[in-house]
Amino acid sequence: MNPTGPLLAIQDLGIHMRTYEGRARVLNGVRLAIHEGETVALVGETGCGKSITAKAILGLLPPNAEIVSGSIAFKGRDLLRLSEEELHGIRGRQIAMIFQDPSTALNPVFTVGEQLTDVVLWQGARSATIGRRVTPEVRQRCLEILRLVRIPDPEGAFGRYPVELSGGMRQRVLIALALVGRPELLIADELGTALDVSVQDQILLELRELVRTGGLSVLYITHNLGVARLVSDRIYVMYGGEIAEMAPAAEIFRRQLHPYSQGLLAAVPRLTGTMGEGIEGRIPDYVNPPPACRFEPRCPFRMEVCRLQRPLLVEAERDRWVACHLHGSREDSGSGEESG
Amino acid sequence: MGFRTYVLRRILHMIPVMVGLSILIFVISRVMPGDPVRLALGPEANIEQIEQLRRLMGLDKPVHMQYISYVAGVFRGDFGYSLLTRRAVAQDLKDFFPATFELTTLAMILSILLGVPLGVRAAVRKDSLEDHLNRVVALAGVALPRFWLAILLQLAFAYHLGLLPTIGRGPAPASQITGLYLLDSLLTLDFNAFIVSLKHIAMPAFALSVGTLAQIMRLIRASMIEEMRRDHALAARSYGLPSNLIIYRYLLKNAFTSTLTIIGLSYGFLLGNAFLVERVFAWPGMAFYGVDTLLAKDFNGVIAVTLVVGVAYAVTNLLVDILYGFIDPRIRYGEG
Amino acid sequence: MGLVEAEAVVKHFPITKGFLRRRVGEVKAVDGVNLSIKEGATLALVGESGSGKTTLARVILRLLPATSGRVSFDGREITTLDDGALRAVRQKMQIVFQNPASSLNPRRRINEIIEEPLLIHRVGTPGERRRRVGELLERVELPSQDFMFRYPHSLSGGQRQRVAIARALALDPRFIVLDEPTSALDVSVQAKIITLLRRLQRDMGLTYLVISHDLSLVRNVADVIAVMYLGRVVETAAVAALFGDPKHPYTRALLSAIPTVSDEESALIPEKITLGGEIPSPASVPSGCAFHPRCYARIEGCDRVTPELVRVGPDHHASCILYDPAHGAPGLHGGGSSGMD
Amino acid sequence: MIAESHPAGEPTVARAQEWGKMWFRFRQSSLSVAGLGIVVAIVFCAVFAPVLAPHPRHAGSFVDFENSLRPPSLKNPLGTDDAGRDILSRMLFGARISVSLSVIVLGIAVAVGIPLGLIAGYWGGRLGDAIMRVTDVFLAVPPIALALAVTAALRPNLTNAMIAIAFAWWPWYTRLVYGQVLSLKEEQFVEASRGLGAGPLRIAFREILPNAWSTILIKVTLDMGFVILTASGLSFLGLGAQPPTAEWGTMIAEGRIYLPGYWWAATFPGLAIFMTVLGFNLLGDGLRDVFDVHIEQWQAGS
Amino acid sequence: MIRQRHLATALAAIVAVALIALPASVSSQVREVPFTHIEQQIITAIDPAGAVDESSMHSAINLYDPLLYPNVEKGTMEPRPHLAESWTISPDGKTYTFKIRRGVKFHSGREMTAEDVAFTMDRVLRIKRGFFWVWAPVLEPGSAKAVDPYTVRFQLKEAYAPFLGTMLLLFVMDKDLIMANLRPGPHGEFGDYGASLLERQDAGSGPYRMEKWERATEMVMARFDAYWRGWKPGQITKVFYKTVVEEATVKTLIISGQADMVNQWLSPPSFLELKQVPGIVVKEDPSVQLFHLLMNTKKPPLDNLKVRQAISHAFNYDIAIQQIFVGATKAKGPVPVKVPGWNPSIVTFGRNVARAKQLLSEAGFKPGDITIEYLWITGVPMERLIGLLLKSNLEEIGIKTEILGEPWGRVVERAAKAETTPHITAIFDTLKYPHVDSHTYGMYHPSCWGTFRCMSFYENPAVTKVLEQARRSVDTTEQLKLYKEAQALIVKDAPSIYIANPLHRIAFRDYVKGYRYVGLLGFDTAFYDFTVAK
Repeated sequence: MNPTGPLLAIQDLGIHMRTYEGRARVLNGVRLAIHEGETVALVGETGCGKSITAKAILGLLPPNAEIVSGSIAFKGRDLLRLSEEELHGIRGRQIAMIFQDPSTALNPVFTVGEQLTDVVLWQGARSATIGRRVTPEVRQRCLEILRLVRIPDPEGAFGRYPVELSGGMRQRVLIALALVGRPELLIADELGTALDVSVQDQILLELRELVRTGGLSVLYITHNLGVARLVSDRIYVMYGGEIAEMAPAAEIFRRQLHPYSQGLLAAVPRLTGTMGEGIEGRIPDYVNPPPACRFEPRCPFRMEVCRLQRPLLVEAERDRWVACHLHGSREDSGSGEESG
Repeated sequence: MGFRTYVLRRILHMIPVMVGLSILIFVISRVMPGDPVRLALGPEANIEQIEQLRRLMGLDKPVHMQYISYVAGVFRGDFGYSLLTRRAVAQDLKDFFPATFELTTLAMILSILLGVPLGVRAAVRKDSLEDHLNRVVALAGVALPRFWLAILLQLAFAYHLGLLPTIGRGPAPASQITGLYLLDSLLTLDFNAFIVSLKHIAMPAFALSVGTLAQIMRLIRASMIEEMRRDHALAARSYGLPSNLIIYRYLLKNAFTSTLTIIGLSYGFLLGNAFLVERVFAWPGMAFYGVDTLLAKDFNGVIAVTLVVGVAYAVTNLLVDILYGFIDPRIRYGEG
Repeated sequence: MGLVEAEAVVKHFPITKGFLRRRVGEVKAVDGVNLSIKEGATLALVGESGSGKTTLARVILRLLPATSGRVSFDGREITTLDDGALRAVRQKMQIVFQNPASSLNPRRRINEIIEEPLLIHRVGTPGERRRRVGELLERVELPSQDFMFRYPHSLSGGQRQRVAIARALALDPRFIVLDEPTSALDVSVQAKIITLLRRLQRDMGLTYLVISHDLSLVRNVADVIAVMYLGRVVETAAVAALFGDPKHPYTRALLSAIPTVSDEESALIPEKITLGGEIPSPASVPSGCAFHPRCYARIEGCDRVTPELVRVGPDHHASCILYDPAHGAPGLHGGGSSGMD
Repeated sequence: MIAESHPAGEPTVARAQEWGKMWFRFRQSSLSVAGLGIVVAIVFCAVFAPVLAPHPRHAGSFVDFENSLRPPSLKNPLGTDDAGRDILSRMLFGARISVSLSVIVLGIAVAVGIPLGLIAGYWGGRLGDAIMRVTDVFLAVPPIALALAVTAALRPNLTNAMIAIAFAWWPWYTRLVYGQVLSLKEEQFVEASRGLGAGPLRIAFREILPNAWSTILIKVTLDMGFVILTASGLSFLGLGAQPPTAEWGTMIAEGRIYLPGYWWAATFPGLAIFMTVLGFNLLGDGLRDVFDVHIEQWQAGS
Repeated sequence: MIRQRHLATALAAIVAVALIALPASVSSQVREVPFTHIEQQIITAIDPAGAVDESSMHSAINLYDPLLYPNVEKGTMEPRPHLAESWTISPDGKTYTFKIRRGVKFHSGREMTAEDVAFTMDRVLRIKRGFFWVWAPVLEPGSAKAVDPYTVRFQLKEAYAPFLGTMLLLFVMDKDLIMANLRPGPHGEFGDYGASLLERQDAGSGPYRMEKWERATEMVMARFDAYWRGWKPGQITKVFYKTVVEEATVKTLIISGQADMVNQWLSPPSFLELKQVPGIVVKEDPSVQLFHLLMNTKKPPLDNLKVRQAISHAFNYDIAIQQIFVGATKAKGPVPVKVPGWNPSIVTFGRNVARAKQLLSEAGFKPGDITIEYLWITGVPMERLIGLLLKSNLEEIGIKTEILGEPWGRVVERAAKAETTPHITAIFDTLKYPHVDSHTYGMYHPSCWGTFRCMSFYENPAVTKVLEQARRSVDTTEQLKLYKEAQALIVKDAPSIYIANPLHRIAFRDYVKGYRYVGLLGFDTAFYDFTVAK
């Protein structure tokens, strides 16, 4: 559908981590695409590997992580093959990330202004000099971004330390920091979930507005299905380090193909007064994962084949991809890339 | 709680501690089995003389009365009379304190200047050979008996290499302003004197600093590693900031801040080790004087040295806390 | 008369200033709250951070002393009980904390943790206690032999929370405070825990006080809901009434911000109201109606008059100037309350 | 019967697993293992000194001035001291003294410091304030300075040196435990226990203290070395163990006058102290890695 | 005529002096001769009436002049003229009259007179410190009188055998300087008697002036240009007298050339080490020191003569003198062998373990019954080694020994009473004044109880009587006979274990010339005597 191909395409990403218990197979053949101007949500529960995926995109994996397979193509370039220096040029200026917890992702001992200024001055530079030369233009640019994220009294906020700001303001500063480099792709990790619901609501709305006007592409990472529904065009459901299902946002909430997605949605307490039973069991052990389908031990529809053969992500219906033996490929799988 | 109040409270908190310390050390000095008067008068003194001096020093009064008059004296800047040196203890302190102050301060500066970069490097190259080496060397610094190291240094640099003078502070600079030779010679632009003083202070300062240096290196390493794991470190990387900026400005300030109070505490170890190092290097400082007064059971000297050490330690920690508040807004804005 | 009654409960924390620790103000964490929980029912305290809901729960359990006001349990005032009498009452009032990772002592085994209340209150012989621990584990649907001797950190979040519940059940309580019991858990696990809690309530006739910020969850567990804002209850009603016809502007805004997962749900919430600003600090509560600086329906007088909780429907109370008879202008909200009177 | 009173032997299995995991974490650093090795070796030397020493009598009142200050040789691998005694033998016996000295000093410091810290931290109030004020006073001067003053007030010998060091050491434990209690007191499991009706004694000893043990243990391990260092400092000034006791600090003090010509007399005991302190420090660092769950712990997806 | 000739000679002399002095004074500025001496003990006081320890003596000897001086030129400690040019003694031995040298200048520039001598003696007697105890038995304030400006007379209460020798210790002070700088103090009209002044500067006429004194570490002395004995090239012009406690450091300093001379208190192995260093001279002389172990005769079981004898027999003297002291001679009684008046016919104890055991069982003790405390002075390693030897020797006869080291001050303190004095204390005793009296009366007459020299608390009325007679005796032969008799009696009672008269050793760089040892405390370190020939 898109002749130039997706902005970001993750193929068969596999990441292992060395832990005390042994080698944890954290990501197993993850496949994900984001097109220009599109907002995609990656939804999953604690420990499903969604944050690792985000960090892998920016090359910010912890030292005990090891990429064992796959590629992350950004505008055709495989980020995994880039040197640290080349990645350095991409971070912030082409792909930026908004961190999850506003109380820890800001450096507590520098003012908002200092942190913004440094990003304006040194983003992408190989090394910084000792002093900070804050020219009026730099300052102007900082204030402009603060205004963009709707911080009241940007001049005042400029000189404040994070500790002096409220949670919502801190979250806005984090957004500002991510937007300084005018990135094309924004990764938002659990945006707003650490905030009160009324503030979360404001932030999400504002970001949606920014994305729309700026033509940004966004990868939302969240465990909150409601939030995902609110912000995204397309949703990837992740389970146990694998993509379980992908569908347009509107559709997946009506009908889920993967048993995990079904269980997950059923478990969400509804305002209608209904609430499912939840899913039996616990997330898989990554060191010794189930041999084939990772959801198999918890799956109510498990079959013989589920223990023998790993289900691949196939397009079961139009624009709907699922990795489950219950759903066969719509036609010859692999003929078309998933698309939004 | 405002920052100023916090500082004020810290200062006032020192008062009961110092009173307690003076009582403690006063009691210890009074239960010492030696008779300082006898000692001061020399082996040939007779009973009559001893009694006379005892009365003169008020040692015939009950202990609490002695304490009260001592404290009253301290408020007048009078620390009593030293039986060892036979002059006012205040005068002794004036003579000996600058030497110790110069030595410990330089050792502290040395520890920080060397310990911080080493710690940062070790953290950045965690688990590399360099890191292991750094750690072993640092631990070695902690593990060396300080006086033993001092003697070994003398053997190496004075005896075998002949590079540095073995003992003492060297000649005093022509004009004494602060009593700190290094500072005085700099202030008067007397560079020859500066070099001479520097040569003299080099070994004792290094011997003294080794433990603290190692301590600081370990602390900085640990907290740098901790800081590197924090979200804001990852965030800074995600903005595409250069790594030298992240490490040396962003993380180091955090790491330094969180180790600052412990660095302040390690000043105490410096002061403690000065009691051994000054002796080996015949450094005419307070710790040297302290050991002598102690061995001579010279009450007034012992109490005064202990109090001065206590005050120096407390003031250092106070300054550190103020500095801490100054660089860490979380303290300044009263979270806690 | 409910099993648990709170009357005019106030909890202020002093703010001191200066070197002499002069008292210069108060954090009004809880500022005059009345609650009544019927036996066997579930009351949910809803509010955002800083609303005082957790403080209130602790005051009710007397984990914190009240500044003023009365709390009674089963008709007996507990605010003034001495330590000995309190111990007896404590057996019947329990709490399950938000984060099972920190509410279980990491250095104790599961069996020790569950046995602890029995030991404290010297219940039974060692053999009886051991049997009781096994029973409790079964009750919270944990395989007993396997789990008994493990440490909390080797358990999953859901399992830990089950242990915490088992501990709370050990002394056969009548009343349990559930402080955000599932907010640290994933939805699929949350559902299991909620199901368990409901079943326990049914089987054992328990009375719950649930503290939560998640309105969708509350909708599914509570009988009565009290919405708190800056230390005061601004609205209280039966679940259906509150969701069906929210009266207080704050309640409406909260409901409108709920992220929903289906169109049916979206249809149930009020039209989108986005509040400006954030909750002020409880140390500087705005004058008059504490909500007025953020209120979209603010009128003249909101900054002066502190509205009382008034009846706005059957078992439905709200504290807003709009419903205060002294200032009443019911016309404004006529549409919203139609069919409820 | 046994199986019933001790169901299924599960605790031992679980405990073994715990230990196994700790040992795994500990092993990650070769330096920690080296530290453990050194400490084990020193304890071994201390225990088996009479067997290991080539000349056990030399640790006692034996003298042989004819052979004084002989350089290292086959007969005396580390040379002899100024009274002709075998330095290796004396060092082996010295390990006994140093290790037991540290154990005793820290035993006193822990026994005094921990209860006081618990009381001050958990009960607080006027008593707690008073305890912490007194502790502050003790902490206001470096331990060695305080220990010096106390030793000077007593007869110089090993026992009194121990008393003096312990006198200066306990407040560090009070302060450590106090800080631990203050932070653990806010933990939910403590509140939970309070909610269950547990009394202060139970909370202090059953809930708080077990969680502070690891920190205390780390400090004790590190301090094992520092106490030896402090004691050697006192011996250096002639206020420590008396001859013919084969204490390392005293041996350095006795041998140091013969430097640099008869270097072995002071160097080997110095090395012994150095290795011991280094060993305990490495071990302490290793234990910190074991107990500090934050380090290196990876949680997927969080 | 005669006067004219005198005048001419004087003029010629002046011219000559001026001619020599002028270029000399110019060149003397060019040729500074600095000298660094290291001592392990601090100078406790530079007031000669303040302390009697060796370091303080060094300061006194170099800053002041005594009335008489040991005859170092002949290598004896016999008094010879110094400030006093000559003297006469009355036949009853009670009146001593000294003629004072003319033209001796104090550092203030004023000429010294007999007034100053009398003043100095009065001051010591009133302050009651320093060597006052030497004179206290026979003098009191006012006993010394200036007869005329150059004659001083001492009126003794009774004859006092060592008196002339004690004049070596009378360091004459500048009366005017002191009287002009009095501060309030305990001595009535004399206030503090100049004590505070003498903390800051000297009041002497000696070859050196004090330039700087940091008590714990260093004293700097500079040449006093107008010294009455004059100056020759090569003599030391500036002395850096440093205090360094650590023996290893002391060695380092001399080996590296940072020091020119180090003190006598290094251990024998250290001197052995220094001997092997090229450029360093270790000079060894038989000393007039006594090293002995004082047994407290008032403390059971040492109050039993047999026990003391047993211990004396048990000790292995050969090992002590050959291997610990290396090259010492065995002490024969309390008086060092070199001191005139030593009794050569004394029979001292030798090692005889069988006899020792027998004596012990005669005394009624079984092996294991007795535990004794041995006290040594920390910082004197040889005393520790002797302790170890004693312990191992006494073990053979079943006596247990506890070795305890304490600082010097504490030893002095414990010496005050017999109850606090340990069983055995190790003491190096140096002759205090050049007379046998110092090591007999000074150690075994009950009048000295309470001082470190008398930790035996020895009391034998017969001995006391002999000692008192000896002191009062005017006839020199009679005097010596009595002192020898006393020695024999004392040794029989075994109040000490007499171990060694050690060698006196001192190390200096080989360019230092003019060192000579005379035996009297401190007088070998008179820097005026040294020249440096580099």
